[in-house]
Formats: sequence, structure tokens, C-alpha cells
Amino acid sequence: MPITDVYSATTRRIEILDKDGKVDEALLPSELDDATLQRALELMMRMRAFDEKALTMQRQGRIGTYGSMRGQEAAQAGLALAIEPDDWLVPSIREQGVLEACGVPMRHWFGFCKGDERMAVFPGVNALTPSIPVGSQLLHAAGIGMALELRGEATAAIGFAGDGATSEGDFHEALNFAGVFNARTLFFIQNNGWAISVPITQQTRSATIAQKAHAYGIEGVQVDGNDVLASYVASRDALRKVRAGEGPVLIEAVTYRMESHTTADDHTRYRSADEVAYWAERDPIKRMRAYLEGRGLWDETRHEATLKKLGDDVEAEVARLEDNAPPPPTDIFDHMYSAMPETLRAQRQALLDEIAVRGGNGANHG
Amino acid sequence: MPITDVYSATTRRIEILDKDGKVDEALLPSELDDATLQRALELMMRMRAFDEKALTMQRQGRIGTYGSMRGQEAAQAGLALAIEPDDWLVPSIREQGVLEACGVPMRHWFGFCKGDERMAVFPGVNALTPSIPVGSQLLHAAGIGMALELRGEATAAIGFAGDGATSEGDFHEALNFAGVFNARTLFFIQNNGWAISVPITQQTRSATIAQKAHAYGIEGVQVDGNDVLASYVASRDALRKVRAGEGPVLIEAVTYRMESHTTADDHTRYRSADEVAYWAERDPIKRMRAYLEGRGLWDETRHEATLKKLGDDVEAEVARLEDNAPPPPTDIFDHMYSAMPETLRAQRQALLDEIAVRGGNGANHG
Amino acid sequence: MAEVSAGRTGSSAAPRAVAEEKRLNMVQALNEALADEMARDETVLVMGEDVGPDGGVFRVTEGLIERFGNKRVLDTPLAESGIVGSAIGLCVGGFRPVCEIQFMGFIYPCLNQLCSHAARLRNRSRGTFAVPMVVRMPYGGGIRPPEHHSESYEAMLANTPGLKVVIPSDPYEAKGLLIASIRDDDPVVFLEPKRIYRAFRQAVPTAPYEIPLGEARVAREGSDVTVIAYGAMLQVALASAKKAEAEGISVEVVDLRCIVPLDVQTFVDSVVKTGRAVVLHEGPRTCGVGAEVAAAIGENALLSLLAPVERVTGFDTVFPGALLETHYLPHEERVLAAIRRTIDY
Amino acid sequence: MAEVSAGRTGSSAAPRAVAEEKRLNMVQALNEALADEMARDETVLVMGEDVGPDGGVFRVTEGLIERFGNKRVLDTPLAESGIVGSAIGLCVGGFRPVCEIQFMGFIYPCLNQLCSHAARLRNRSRGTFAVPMVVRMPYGGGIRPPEHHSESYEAMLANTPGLKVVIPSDPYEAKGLLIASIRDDDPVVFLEPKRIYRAFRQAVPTAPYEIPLGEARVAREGSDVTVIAYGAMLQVALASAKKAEAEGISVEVVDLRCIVPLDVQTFVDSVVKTGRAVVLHEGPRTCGVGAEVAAAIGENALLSLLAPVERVTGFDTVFPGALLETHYLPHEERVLAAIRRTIDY
Ligand SMILES: Cc1ncc(C[n+]2csc(CCOP(=O)(O)OP(=O)(O)O)c2C)c(N)n1
Ligand SMILES: Cc1ncc(C[n+]2csc(CCOP(=O)(O)OP(=O)(O)O)c2C)c(N)n1
Ligand SMILES: [Mg+2]
Ligand SMILES: [Mg+2]
Repeated sequence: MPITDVYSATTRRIEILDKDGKVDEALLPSELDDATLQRALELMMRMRAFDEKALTMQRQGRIGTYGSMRGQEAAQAGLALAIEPDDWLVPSIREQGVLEACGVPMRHWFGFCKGDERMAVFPGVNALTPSIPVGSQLLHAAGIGMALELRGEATAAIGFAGDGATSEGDFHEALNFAGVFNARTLFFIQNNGWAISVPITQQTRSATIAQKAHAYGIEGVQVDGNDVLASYVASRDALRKVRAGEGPVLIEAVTYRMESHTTADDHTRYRSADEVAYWAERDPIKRMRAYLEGRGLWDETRHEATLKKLGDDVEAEVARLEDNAPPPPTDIFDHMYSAMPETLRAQRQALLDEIAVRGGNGANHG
Repeated sequence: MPITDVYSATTRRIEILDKDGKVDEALLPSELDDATLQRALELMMRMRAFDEKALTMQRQGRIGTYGSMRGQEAAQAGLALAIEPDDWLVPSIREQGVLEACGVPMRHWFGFCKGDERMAVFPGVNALTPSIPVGSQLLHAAGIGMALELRGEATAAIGFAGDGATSEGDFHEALNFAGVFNARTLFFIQNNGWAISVPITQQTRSATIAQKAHAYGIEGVQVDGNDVLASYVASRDALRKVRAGEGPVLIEAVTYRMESHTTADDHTRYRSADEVAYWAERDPIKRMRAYLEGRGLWDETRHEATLKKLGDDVEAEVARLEDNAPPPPTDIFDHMYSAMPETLRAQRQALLDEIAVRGGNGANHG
Repeated sequence: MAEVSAGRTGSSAAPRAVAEEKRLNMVQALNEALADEMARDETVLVMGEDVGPDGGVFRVTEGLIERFGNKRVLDTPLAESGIVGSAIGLCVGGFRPVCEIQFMGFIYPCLNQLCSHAARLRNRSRGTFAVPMVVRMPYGGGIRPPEHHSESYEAMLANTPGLKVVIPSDPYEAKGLLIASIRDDDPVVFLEPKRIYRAFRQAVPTAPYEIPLGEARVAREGSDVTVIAYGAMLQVALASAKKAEAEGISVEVVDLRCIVPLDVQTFVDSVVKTGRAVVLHEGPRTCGVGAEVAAAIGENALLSLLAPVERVTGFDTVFPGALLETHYLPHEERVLAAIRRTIDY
Repeated sequence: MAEVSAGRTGSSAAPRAVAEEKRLNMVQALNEALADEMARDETVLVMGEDVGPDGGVFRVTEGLIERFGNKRVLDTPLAESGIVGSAIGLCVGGFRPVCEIQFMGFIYPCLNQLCSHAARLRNRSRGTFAVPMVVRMPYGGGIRPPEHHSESYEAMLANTPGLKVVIPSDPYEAKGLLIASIRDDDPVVFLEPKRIYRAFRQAVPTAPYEIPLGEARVAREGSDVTVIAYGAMLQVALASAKKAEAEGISVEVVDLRCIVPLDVQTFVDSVVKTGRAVVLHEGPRTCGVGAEVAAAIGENALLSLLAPVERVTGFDTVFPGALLETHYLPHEERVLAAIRRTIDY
């Protein structure tokens, strides 16, 4: 047989909850009891409340550049429902939602956006600091997954990235290392259609991101990223497999970035209002609410009460954020090395001397 | 349809000439007339003759480190038969065969292995200098292919790499760029089973390299790389497509590195004699000779005559190589910039002064 | 070439030629340089992340894709090695790409292509292949952004033979130096001080002009001490010089313009005259450009030195988050203190 | 710790402690250091290209996979960013990886992971996460290999805050410095002068010992001029010193051992004593380590200087092909000429 098929493969897409709130009952996981379904919606509403507050605060100059996650709540909440406390999270810069759902107080994210480096450390979870060089963090997730595999721990490392990040060499090396070393790693890619101003169609010629898994001999699956149930099911299955040491998995959650890339960006320069409107109709919160209302698990009263409570929670976080004293200038030096080298100590002292001469209390010079 | 296939694909493998010299007649291209078939064998024998000479010369200290291509002649000769004079070649360090077949005098390759940088420029072909940082050259091939596409030239850029190189981030970025910009580029990967001491099974978890094309939405095909006819057919089809601007192609030629990685390596440290013997049976020259003998296109007399002629050609090249005067020391400086900066001119002068003090003629100090 | 002969070339502070001028900020001056060169030479391409309809995150490429089309302005995938590596291929294929890297903090992924290939291809091929590429990028601090958006990595590039490293200090310089860089047949890394992208406007000739690469300039004359700076720090140097004047100290300011080729003569001549030197940059101190300048002064003007060369630089730390940025960045007071130390020595 | 107290620590040239010793070359000393640490601490891993059954292309990891198994010695895919990036994850996951990069010429692909992450994670996380990683690699010239196999890029690493950069100059140093590097809680780039991997043997204690990072040593005492060197160049410095002695010039030689942390005090003390300095390295001159050393001498010992600090370094060129290598590499005659210039000034 001189012309043979040496490889053949398919890539699946999972959808459970459609844009109008109708569910494919056959696929609805039985473990999702009423309370959990309600929690799924609440998690998403909570993400949105914090997101809206962050946008406001940025406009008021109370935090710095902020990247909104509006539109991506289902992808992140669905995953969060499948995460175990020991799992490792390796975020990039749009994973505030999943961190929040895992219990990270959002003042930490806000503080990170203020440029307060003390706050980029997340209490109560196994999470790395957010990684800004696009794609690079996926190798850390691969490495943590290798560590878990070497020790045989039934835990997963979850590496996050966007569609644009899949173009970086590190995406490739991370998935390849994970494959070769059977890392206990889930690569969770939120394909929100855009990398700043570059649409996914100019980012890669492949029809999906999920199919990139074929290059590494690992499993890849696509989900409707605006469907919290699909995201949950795909994440649950993937994490089970990953934790059992049965190989890394790539999930592509197809979603949409409703806002500009960050508050420094203006998305109207490069994309159409029609496109944004198309996705607004597919809003993850709206459809889940419709579904729950149809099942009698949600109503206007409950909705308002939830919003009220969220508003209070958000304000409480902001208050705690703004109570923080600014970091001391010496913070620049004090965490560079396990023990401070002499040359650095001299530089630190010079700064302190300079501040003293200014009659300073450490405040900025102007 | 909540679980759907969003992607499905297969990867083909082409074999025409089997290890015993039997051909699948249905696949034998009609344009391969008797003379061309004979030429295919001659090209491979020529590669081997030069390769053997290089190994000898290295042992004698007449050239430096040398990487043998023994075993990979069919992959390279098959491709060479499909290359047009305008096509661009972007080699790594094991493509001496294809360069030779395209008319590059082998003293250039030998000179390159001597560390004579003047010789790493290849006359008579559109070829870049060999690239040593593994994988990096594939981006140059992508870029040349982008240039050809931008100008609409019916020419191909051919980027070469080994199996190990497919792990580098640049492999990924090159194929992705080529896909997005519809570069007129053929990526020709010789999977010779080993990257120094690392076998392909530890290099990637994917079953083939050809299937990595799925990650980029481009065509990928595998060939028996020890089958000169399969390599030719796959290359011909791919190059036609590439030159016509119908998209980049990835070819994986599955072959075997019969010798150590380079003369600095000892392959017995990490692989079995059995494995080498297995592949010796699949020798590309042996099988083509058997096929041509079966068709009455080759016999012992012709074989001996060919070997004799090759021996003469090889010696003539070596003689011309060794006639070369060594490069002048100023060669270190003279090609760094289009115009020499003052600081560099001073360094150059300092070297000349130093040589003059030594009473020197530019010979090394010791 | 029908061009104005540019005013402030070389180390002379010659009066600017009278020609049609517009008041532009640095972003506009750079944009004009790109547009002029693209219009003049159709092999000039612009490529990078978000350089198309978005016009670059700082708008330096604004309007170019509309004017020159998407075969001259390439929005690339998000991959810096891909950008520079494919641009090398484009050079071999006959183009002169001007690549944008979104921030200097993101150059590491392209360093293999930049340093192992772009910087070397001419030498490796004994002059057969040139790499007439410009790699533009915003660098340096001052805008309080997140991590990796404020870095100054010029020293590492200066330690890489085969590259040129150009850093303009005002809009006029920016246009002339960028045009010269695009026309240069070697790979040029062009660092744009983002902090002064829009800080002020300046009269800039509308016609194209070149400022030759490798010629520093005396940006201010003085007699007691020489401050050597470049990029955004030049403005800090000039402001410090003014303050010093009030204290009776006459400061000469040298704008290096290029780190490679480094015009040693101009700053050495100045130090021979003044006897004192302060070198100023944002990047970390150890093995920074300040070390090279100080070493070159020591080699060429030791006997003229009345005080040690002072280095006012970034600390040997990560560039800090927004809340501590002003402590990190060299500022007027810090430069002034160094000037005083050279006087009081 | 039941260890010999190592002989030549710090800047003192104290006699070596009497202990069990073997005569080892540098490859053997490094191999012993790796084996000792792997045996002592099971979180220590070795990873890289060809470090398994092949034992590394220079055989530094020979025998380790046989002894510790393939869960402690990881032959990785051919991807330098992958090696260092996944090693960061392994650190977070509780391991102490010792990565091998096959040649320093191939570090560019891993610089983003090394400089943007390994060097910064402690600072970024305010001490929550450490990166106790060693990245070993052969560096420098002298073996006439193909392009990219002879580079000395240490200056660029020294300009990167958060890394330590360690370079041993003989087998004894190699073992003690590598053990200290492995035990260090910060990311250490460990540069191995491949030219002297097997050049000579030396008595090396069989028991593990640490040479503290950040302490230079006086490798030879002298009174007329100080030569500051490291790695393979230390042997060149010592040989030049001997030749100078024959001419009546007494040369002190300082072995930096670490580029970061840089022990300024030790070489400044020496220059204050001798009044003259030559700094010696293989890497390119501009913004090289020599610039930093010369600048530091100028800052701290200006009034002691009887002559400009001489820099004997690689040229600002690509490291040439085998046929021209000896012209490029600093050699005894060149160092001697520089020594004479400082005397004749
Ligand atoms: C290596 C690197 N290059 C460029 C940037 C600038 N940048 C930040 S986010 C971004 C786009 C990321 O797109 P994507 O991966 O799709 O994630 P999204 O922002 O859509 O969540 C770019 C180009 C960066 N941070 N790092
Ligand atoms: C970036 C980089 N890393 C490491 C090396 C050292 N090296 C040279 S060839 C090689 C193996 C290459 O394997 P493969 O790609 O399969 O090509 P082959 O040698 O088998 O033809 C390695 C590791 C290199 N040249 N460049
Ligand atoms: Mg995106
Ligand atoms: Mg191979």
C-alpha cells in the first residue's frame, strides 16, 4: 500500500447551553445539582461586577491599565467549577475571573493593576503571579505538571493563554514538553477572537486552536466558551484525565472579548459594531439566567438580591485595597536575591540617602 | 448537535520503491525517463562518495567537525530532482547532498567544515549560508517565501530541518507565519530518527512530524525518505503547489542517520547496532540500484565506471579546496558592517600592528 | 536626493537649515519618516503586531496601511521571533522591512534571530547577503505601565557585534535618524523613548533628511562638566544642566544618538575640555552603556579627569511597578547630585 | 555539613586544607559536583539536550542517568526555551533543576525564560516563589568549532538583574562553585570554559565543598600591575604574568569567579596596591565585563591609577571560523603588550 494514512484525527466541539438558554439534556452532567447551577450563574455575575468596577476605577485613575474579561465569564466559571483546591493556576493577564472563583480576593488583582507588586501574590490558592510576556507562562505550567507527574501527585497544573499566545514559540514548546513528559497539565486557551487588533484569522491559518493538539499527540477539544456548562464538562473531563497522569489536554474555549483589549486600547479602530452586537446576543450570563429561569431556579428577585450583595462585596474589596499603605521604596531591592549582593546594597543605600536629603518620607520626588 | 467534529484530517505517507527495489508502477511518474532514473541513482552515489571522503579527511585533520548525511541520500536526491534553478534553498547543516545535486561544488561544503567562512557562500544557486542554531533558518525560508508571494513569483523557498528542530519554537513560528502569509515555502524535514542522542520518540509525542501541519492549517505529507522516487513525487507535487501560491507544504522524509551525529559524536553510546543494521537493509542506494538493474538500466560495469568517475571528481574538488590560501586575519572585521565603524577600525589596526610586531605574515601566533 | 541638508548633524550644533517645517511630536515625526520612506522606496515594508488598522499601540504606524495597503504593512501573528526571523527572509528576498516590537521588554523572543542571524548574515556570507532591516521599539520608563513595559536593554544589544543601535532624543532627531536607519544597509535597532513620544513638539522639516548614524552631538555647550546621555534621559540631562547653571556650574550635554557605532571622539573631546563627566541612562548599571562610556573616558582622557566619572543609571533591579517607578528612574535631582560630586571631588 | 573546609575561598590564597583528594580535570570535577548534589538532595534534577545516555556532548553528565535514573536526569526535546521555562515550573513544583544548554551560543532562545522569568519570579512574587535553578553551559573559544560554538555572552547576563553569573577557572574552582551554585536559592548561570575542560588535572577534594558566590580571589600576588580575568582567560593571565616576571614586572592576578555578584572590593584593593590594571576576557569589548571592571576601578581607585585601565578582550566582531580563531582570542602576547603599556604609560 504505497499511499497510506499514517495519521487521522478529529477534533470535537462541545456545546450544551445554547444562546437562548436551551440545554441539551443528554449532555447535562448529573452532578450539577440546582445549587451548583445557581452557583455557576452567581460566579459569572460576580466576575462581571468586579470587572465593571475595575473599568470604573481605571477611568477614575484609581487603578492603572486594566484588561476587561467581559464576555469570557462562562469559560472561566465553567473551568473554576472543575478545579480542585490543590490544582495549580498559571495565569496570564485575563484570568481574574477564574482566580476570583477560586477564592482570590479581587483587591489583589486590582492592586496588581495599580502596579503594587505586593498584591500580585494570590493567597489561598496555588497560583503563580500573572505573566505578561505572552505565552511564556505555558512552559511554567508544563514544568509544574512535570513536577506533579514525577511525584505522581493527582493534581493538575492549569496554564492559561489567549488565541494570540498560540503563535508564540513557547506555546509550542510547552505543549511539546508536556506531551513528551506526560505532564499533568491542562492548557486552557481562551480564544476571544482578537489579540489586541489582530483577529484570529490573521493569527493562524488553522481552523481551530484545538486541532493544534494533533501536533503534540495530545488531546484537544473545543468548547463554546460562552456556555458555562460546556466549559465545565470539558474541564471536568480534561482535569480528571490530567490528574490521573493520562496525558496533558488542550481546551480551546471559543469566546469573545466584549471590551477593548485594555483600557489603553480602542477596539472601534479595528472591529465592527456588528461583530460586537453578534456576540452580545451570545452573552454567557444572559443565556444561563434564561436557562435557570426556565427551570424555576432563578427569578428577578433573586437576581436583584444577588446584584445587591455583589455590589457590597465589590465595595468592601475596594475599601480594603485603598486602605493599603504604598510600598516602601526599598521594595525595589529587597526581593531581588535570597541575600542582597554588596553592589545592590550600596544602590539601595544611595536611594535611602537621596530620600533623606529630600527630607523625605519615601514619597516620590515629583 | 452539541458534540460536533470541528476538524478532521488525515496525513498521508507515500512509498513507491520498497527496500528490495520493487516499485509500485501505478505511482511511478511518467516524466521519470530512463536517464532521469539513472541520474537519481548517480546523484545518490555522488553524495555518498563526497560524504565518505569528508569523513576520511576529518580523520586526517584536513577538515574540522563533519556531519555525515549517509543514509539520507534518497530524501535529498528526490527533492533535488524537483527543484528549479530559481528556487531558494535555506539549509541547516546536513543538506550538503541537495546542494551538491543542485550544482554547488563540494569544496564549498568542505571549506565550511574547515572553518573557512569564505566558502560557506554557495555559487550557482539561490542558497543561504548553512544555519547552525537549530530550527532558526525555517523562519528565513518563511520570509523568503513571503517575499515571493508578495511579488507573485512562481518560485519556491525550501527550508530544511531535522526532526529535533521541530521542537524549537522557531519551527512553530515559521510554519504559522508561512500559513498566515501564504508563503511560497516548502518545509522539508528529514526525520532521521535522532537528534544527536535523543530519539524521535523522546522528541515529541506526536506519531509523525507530518501531522504537525494540522496545527497550521497547511498540507503535510510523509514519505519514505529512503525511497528516492517517493521523495521526488512528494517534492514535485509540493513545489508545484507552493510555486503557484496555493499554500506552504510540510514534507516529512522518514530516513535514518547511518553515522554518528558528527565526527565529534559516538552513536554507539546511545543506540543499538541492531537498529543501525535494520536501516542498513533499507539503504536508499542499494534499493534504487536493484530497481534499475531489474529494469536493465544499471549493471556492474556501469556501477564501477560511475564510482571511478566519482572518485576523480571528489579528488579534483579536494585539490581545489586545498589550493585555497588561508583567509587574511582582517577577514574577521571586513564584513561586519556595510561601512566599518571607527571603533572597529581601531581594533582591526591593533591586530595588524600586533601581527607586524610578531614579524608576521598574518600566520597564527601559535 | 532632493532633500534639505539637515540642521543638527554630527557633533556640531550648526543652525538648522531654513526649510518648510511642521511642529510635530515624536510619534508624528516617526510616522512621517516611515511614510516618506515607504513612498520613496517600494521595497520598504512595515510589519509587526498591531501595526495595521490599529496603527501600532502608540500610533506610530497610523494611517500607513490605509495609504500603502496590506502588502506593504503586515499585521503579523503574535510572535517576535517570527517577526524578525521572517524579516530576515524578506531582506534576502529583496525587501527592507521595518519591524515593530511592541515594547522593548518583549525582545527576548527575537534575540536569537536578531543576534545570531540579522547581526551576522553579512559577515557569515562574506558580504553576499545584507540585512537592511530596522527593528523599532518603544523603550524605557516614565509611563507607569505593568511589568515588562519600561525596560532599557540597549547594553545587551551594544555587546552584540553586527547591530547598530540608534536612540533619538527629540522629534527632529527621531525623523532624521529613522530615515537614516531605514536607508542603512545594516540591521538597526531603533529605540524610541516612549516617555517623550508626545511630551513636546518641535519644528521638523517636512522634506526627508538623514542624520548620519554614528555621530554624537553636543546638545548644550558648557565648560565644567560633561553629561553624556541619550533618549529620554537627554531631556533630564538638559534640565539638570539648567539647574546646575543656577548654581554656577556650566554643564555640557552630549547626546550619543547611537550606542553603536559609538562616537567616542565627541564625548572624549568634551571631557578633555571639562575634566568631569556624568553618564546617564535608565538601564541597569552593571555592564550598562555607562560602563562603556566610563571605560572609554578612562582610556582616552585619564589625565584630564578631575574626578571619577559618575554613573547615574537605573538600579540593578527589575524595573519596578508603577507605584515605585519615580524612585527608580534617574531624575534631575539625582543627576544634579552627581554633577555636584564631580565638582566637589 | 560534614565537609572539608575548602582551601581557596574568598580573596585569600590560604593553603588548601588537607583532605582526601583526587586529581581531576574540570569535566570530572563538574561531574562529581553534580553526582554529589544529586545524592545529597533528591530534589536536584539534571535536564537538557543529550544529558542522558550520551552524558552531554562534553560528558559532564556522564553516568548520572545510569546512577539516578530517568526521573532525575531528563533528556529533553531540542528546545532551550522549553528547558529553562519548564525548569521554572519544576522549581515552583519543588525541584532544583540543573539545566544544561549545549553551548552558550544557543542561549538566545531561552533568554526570555531566563531574564523575564527566572531572574524575576522572586521579586515579582515578593519572595513567595524562588527559582533555585542552575543553568550550566560551556562557553568561550579555543576548540576551533563551527560558528555559534565559541561565544562569551556573559556581559548581557550581567546586565540582567536577578541572575547570578559564575565562571570557574580550574577544576578545584569548578567543583566548589558548582556545588555552591546548586545550593544557592537564586537562578545561577554557570559558564564552563570548554577550552580547559580537559586541559589539565588538579587535586580536588573528594568530599563536597562550597566556594561562596561573590568572592573573587587573588590567584597570584604581585605589585606592579593587576590583571583581572576569569574562566579560561585566567590561565592566559597567569601565563602572561610569568612572562612579565621575566621582564621584571610583578603581576597580581585576580580571578573574578563571579561576574554577578561582582566582588569589586577585591580587584579595587589590588589596583590601589599596584596602580595599574588590565582586564581580560574573550567576549566582545563594547559593554563587556571589562567595561564594568574599568568603570568600577575608575570610580573607586582613580587617584591610584598610574595608567589607563587596559582592556584585552574579544573584538567587536562575530567569533571567527576555525582558521582565524587564534587571531581573535586574547593570548599571552596580547596581554603582555597591555601589561607593558600600563608600565610604559
Ligand atoms: C511577548 C509579548 N509580546 C507582545 C505583548 C503585548 N501584548 C499584550 S497582550 C497582547 C495580545 C494577547 O492576545 P491573546 O493572546 O489573544 O490574549 P487576549 O489579550 O485576547 O486575552 C499583546 C500583543 C506581550 N505582552 N508579550
Ligand atoms: C538552538 C540549538 N540548540 C542546540 C544545538 C546543538 N545541536 C546541533 S545539531 C543538534 C541535533 C539536531 O537534530 P535534528 O534536528 O534531528 O537534525 P539532525 O542532526 O538529525 O540532522 C543539536 C542539539 C544547536 N546547533 N542549536
Ligand atoms: Mg485573544
Ligand atoms: Mg535528526
